[in-house]
Amino acid sequence: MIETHSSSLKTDQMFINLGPQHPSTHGVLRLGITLDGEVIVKAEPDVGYLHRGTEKLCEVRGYHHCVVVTDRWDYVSAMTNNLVFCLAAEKLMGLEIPARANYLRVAMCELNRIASHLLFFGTYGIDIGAFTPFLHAFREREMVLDLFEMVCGARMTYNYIRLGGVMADAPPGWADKTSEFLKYFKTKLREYDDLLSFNPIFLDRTKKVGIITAEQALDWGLSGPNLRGSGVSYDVRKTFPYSIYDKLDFKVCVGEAGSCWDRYYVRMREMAESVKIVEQCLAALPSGDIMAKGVAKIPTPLPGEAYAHVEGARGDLGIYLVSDGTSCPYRLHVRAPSYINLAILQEALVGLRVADMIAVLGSIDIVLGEVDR
Amino acid sequence: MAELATPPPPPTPAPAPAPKPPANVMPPEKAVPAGIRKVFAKHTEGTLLPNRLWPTDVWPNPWKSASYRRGALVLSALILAGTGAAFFLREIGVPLAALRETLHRFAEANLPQVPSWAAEAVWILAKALVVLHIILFNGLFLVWWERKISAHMQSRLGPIFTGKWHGVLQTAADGIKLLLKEDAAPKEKDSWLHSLAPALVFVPVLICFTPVPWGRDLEAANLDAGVLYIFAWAGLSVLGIVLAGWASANKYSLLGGLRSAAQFVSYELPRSFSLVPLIAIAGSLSLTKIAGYQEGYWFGFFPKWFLFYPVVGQISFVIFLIASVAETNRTPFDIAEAESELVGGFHTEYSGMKFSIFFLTEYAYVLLASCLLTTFFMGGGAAPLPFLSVLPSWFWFLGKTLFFMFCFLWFRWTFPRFKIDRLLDFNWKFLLPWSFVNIVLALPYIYLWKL
Amino acid sequence: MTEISVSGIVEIIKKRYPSITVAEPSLIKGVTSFKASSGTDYLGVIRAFKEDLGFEYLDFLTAVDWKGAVDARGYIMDPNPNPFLPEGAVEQSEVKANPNFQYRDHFEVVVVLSNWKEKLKAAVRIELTRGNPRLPSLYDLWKTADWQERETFDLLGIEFEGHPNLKKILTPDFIQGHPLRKDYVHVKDQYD
Amino acid sequence: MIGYFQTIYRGFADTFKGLAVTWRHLFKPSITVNYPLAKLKPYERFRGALLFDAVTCIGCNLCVKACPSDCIALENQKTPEGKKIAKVNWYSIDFGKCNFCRLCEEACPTKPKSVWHSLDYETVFYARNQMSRIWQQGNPWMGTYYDAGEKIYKTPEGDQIPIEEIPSRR
Repeated sequence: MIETHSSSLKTDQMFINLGPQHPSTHGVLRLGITLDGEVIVKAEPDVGYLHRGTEKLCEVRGYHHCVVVTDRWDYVSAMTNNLVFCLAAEKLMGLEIPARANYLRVAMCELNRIASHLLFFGTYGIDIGAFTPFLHAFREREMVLDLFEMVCGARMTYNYIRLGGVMADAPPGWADKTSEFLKYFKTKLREYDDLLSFNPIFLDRTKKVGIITAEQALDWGLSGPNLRGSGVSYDVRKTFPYSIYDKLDFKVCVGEAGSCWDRYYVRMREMAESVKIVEQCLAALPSGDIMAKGVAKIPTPLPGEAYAHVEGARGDLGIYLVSDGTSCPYRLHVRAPSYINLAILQEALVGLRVADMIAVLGSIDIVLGEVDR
Repeated sequence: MAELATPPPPPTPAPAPAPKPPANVMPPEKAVPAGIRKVFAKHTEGTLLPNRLWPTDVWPNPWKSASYRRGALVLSALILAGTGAAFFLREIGVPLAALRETLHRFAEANLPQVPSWAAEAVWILAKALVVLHIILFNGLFLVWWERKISAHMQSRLGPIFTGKWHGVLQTAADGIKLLLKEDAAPKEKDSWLHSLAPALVFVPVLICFTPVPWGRDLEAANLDAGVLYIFAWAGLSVLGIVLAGWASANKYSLLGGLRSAAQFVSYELPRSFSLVPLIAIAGSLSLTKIAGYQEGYWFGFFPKWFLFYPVVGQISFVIFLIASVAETNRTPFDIAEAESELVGGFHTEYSGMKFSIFFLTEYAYVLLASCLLTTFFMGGGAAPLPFLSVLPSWFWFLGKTLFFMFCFLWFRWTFPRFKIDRLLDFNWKFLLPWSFVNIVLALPYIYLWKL
Repeated sequence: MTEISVSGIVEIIKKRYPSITVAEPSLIKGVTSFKASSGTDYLGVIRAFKEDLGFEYLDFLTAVDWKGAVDARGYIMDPNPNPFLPEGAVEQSEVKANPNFQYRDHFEVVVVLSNWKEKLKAAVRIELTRGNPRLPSLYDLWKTADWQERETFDLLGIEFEGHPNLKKILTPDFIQGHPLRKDYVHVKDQYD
Repeated sequence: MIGYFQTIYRGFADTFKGLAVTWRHLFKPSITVNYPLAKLKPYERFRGALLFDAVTCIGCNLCVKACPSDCIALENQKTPEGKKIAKVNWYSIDFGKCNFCRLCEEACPTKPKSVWHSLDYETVFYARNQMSRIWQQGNPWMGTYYDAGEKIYKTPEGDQIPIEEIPSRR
């Protein structure tokens, strides 16, 4: 905490807008920053620029149509949105998912987590000033998007995981193309560590900056890599396992000090864990059909409520689904991790310098589609 | 938006049903309306690539792809042609001196009414023009080279279309564009100072190039106080930067200007102190003497460059290199214009030709810093191995300068950016004390062992 | 702390707050839900969960409007319909209510807490009348409630007493009314 | 004291490791393709612009119900006395609202599908009302759009190369 020794010199505070259009706000977010000289005194994030009212939109759509809307929340890892909505709806309808569909779902979500963390790694490098990691990260991300295009035909809004299973089976060449990517990606992860993670200037910019203690993180309800960066080892895949995560073994990566670097490095190690998970999925991929029997064209579940949550790339993504027996969900609430993680900026930015603000905002890794829904 | 004229309901089906096209075949003609201006007239038929080449397919052995082999071939041809031309051109210094003699005799012989110093004035003017053109062409080449180097480091292609081969004319095209661009600047700017600032930044760099020894006796002027002269003039462009920041009446550029002034001044100190051991050992401030001092070889093959002096050479080389990168305002020290909240730094409000002058100055400083690095630490013009001195000295000077320019580009595309306070800490608490220690370490070289 | 299991929690809460009723067929599958009847009970139970029973993580806080089928006038009409459709053909599909589901003219605030050590989840629910839905804020228990309550206020219009700055967060300023209410009717603003 | 020199050494060592990474990539061939000259071919299941075949379509309205954003509209042909027959008079998709989710293709009962995703990722629209395309009997698979100015139906312009000619019709 840098105290500004306000001597007799009359200095008034300057209010600047880190406006909706800004290279490092990762989307339409306005930060109202009050500055006293170089030090931030008050930060007021203003969201809602991308609010499309998807929760009200889902109240007039059938369950199959809602899956298409879920792609538009966290558009960087859309597979996880599909998965969490389908888990909630299947819990409501009591559907049984065939084993092969489960393995395909987990493989897709982990590949999507790698693609999402690669985008974080690239844009965080640009926030701190290094341009090359961005292009290296996007070269690998293109390979993951190619894998998705092979399976479901889309590169961003997949609509692949459906109620009761998955849209289509993996084409024949897909499995070894994925293992080829995974083998190549392991060498690249070590290369990223050389290029950016342990670069002295990068360490100097992120090591002791934006410290968030464990109590602060719990108090603000952080989740995902932001929470694990502060030393709290909470991973939904381990604490409340869903789908087939209890059959897979992987490590939960935890940081120590809760600084920007710890949050960054937790995500880099998580990518290595995801590679291990996808390898296990490919090895144990059972044969069999990919869609549960008896999924109605227009499903009308019994009245009731269900809450399902998964470990998304940005944190603990949950769907609270209420059904009143009609063919459309009665109420759908999305527990958006980016929306909840973003609130801590009000406290985390106070006392920092202007240059650190960009580093802290980048390390929280928010996606505005999920913040505003 | 054009008022949407609601179309009439679609016509009822044509009475005679259209001939049934076979189910699976597209109708042959595909009406490609001429309305769309063909952007690339020659390349309408884009070739379809087989499904996506992944790095895992292309990189294991890149020699398979024809374009990679062609690129390597062209590159080696260029290098061989360069050395061949250098081999035949021999030392340019000698014929130039002869040319100067003939000029003098011609002036005395048949231009008696012209005063005696006129020939010398013409000769100096010619030298000045040559040095000016070296800087301008270097600007052209370096911008293109940086874009190609950064592209290939990031596994992409860089400019391809403008020039015949690999976008060679890209910088010329950018220059013409910047010439024709309108100079949009805020109304409240101090217009006179606003246009003076780019000149105040660019002119010192031109003047700094006089003592640079391009090869054996190829320097524009053999000044005895060359080093002092360069640092004196280089210090002036700080004025231009601060002036640019203040004159554009924009809060952010003022902040950017002051920040780069602080960085510029504070990195001037370690830059000059790291040269003190070299000057003491070489015994003179003139760049030609410093370069001359480093001719000759230890044990017959090891060049006597200042870089290879066991401890002192490496320390002062590293300090001088880091300080030069900071002087040129380039990553990892480019807090002046690239900091996210300073938007464009001191040249935010400049566009068109004024902006390109700032741009050119940055690349001129890169060239100046590389020339200084070659002269001080790599004995500009001295061949690395005895038998290699068959190639002329300006060729070696050019090669070493290109290597150092490559290092500047290399740093830019690898390192992230410093923060302003850490940047100044790094200078005052690390570089400067180490340059003092370096001077003390150099004492034995100066007095005891005359290497 | 005593070994906490689902039945363990129910006794402790029953003993301390008799007015709390446990919804027998737990409404949210796999999450035992406790129905509070008054604001103070609601705050007391959640504080008990946090301090005594080790539920130190607030998953989410939201509200449900149980009024009936959603009103079709709440949706914006399609600004540029398909020009080939005859006039007035595009009608917002009417959502019918489920006849044998007893809707009630109430809001219901749902708070889900989780205890990681025991891998337990608990939901606390409270019914609020439509007249003036007021509820004490959870801000001093968890700071994350700040934005979640602002969102619930913005979209459903539930007042949270003791909230530091309870104002709109997601919807633009010129939107009147609370969009997620079932009887929300969209007022034509300048952007339609 | 030793720690001080260790940090200096570590700093320089990591710097050189970073430089080595960029140096290695300098000599690797580039991955990108300069777009208008060489275009990437999408994979077989790619969901590009929608094509429609008026001949095989039986006008069953299944795709109209399956579309999440109601952007498909069609009108059945009628016999002279007004009874609907299993032929389509005109069929229109509003690409302004289509989100390429492939639900209509999955709902289509005909074999081979009469509405399907092509591999064309270069769909170009020059005005908002041109975004809805209409198919009538005898139109090409890409359909036509109604040009309000000249009051005629025109085939869509655009400098695309005919990817849609690679039939991905299943």
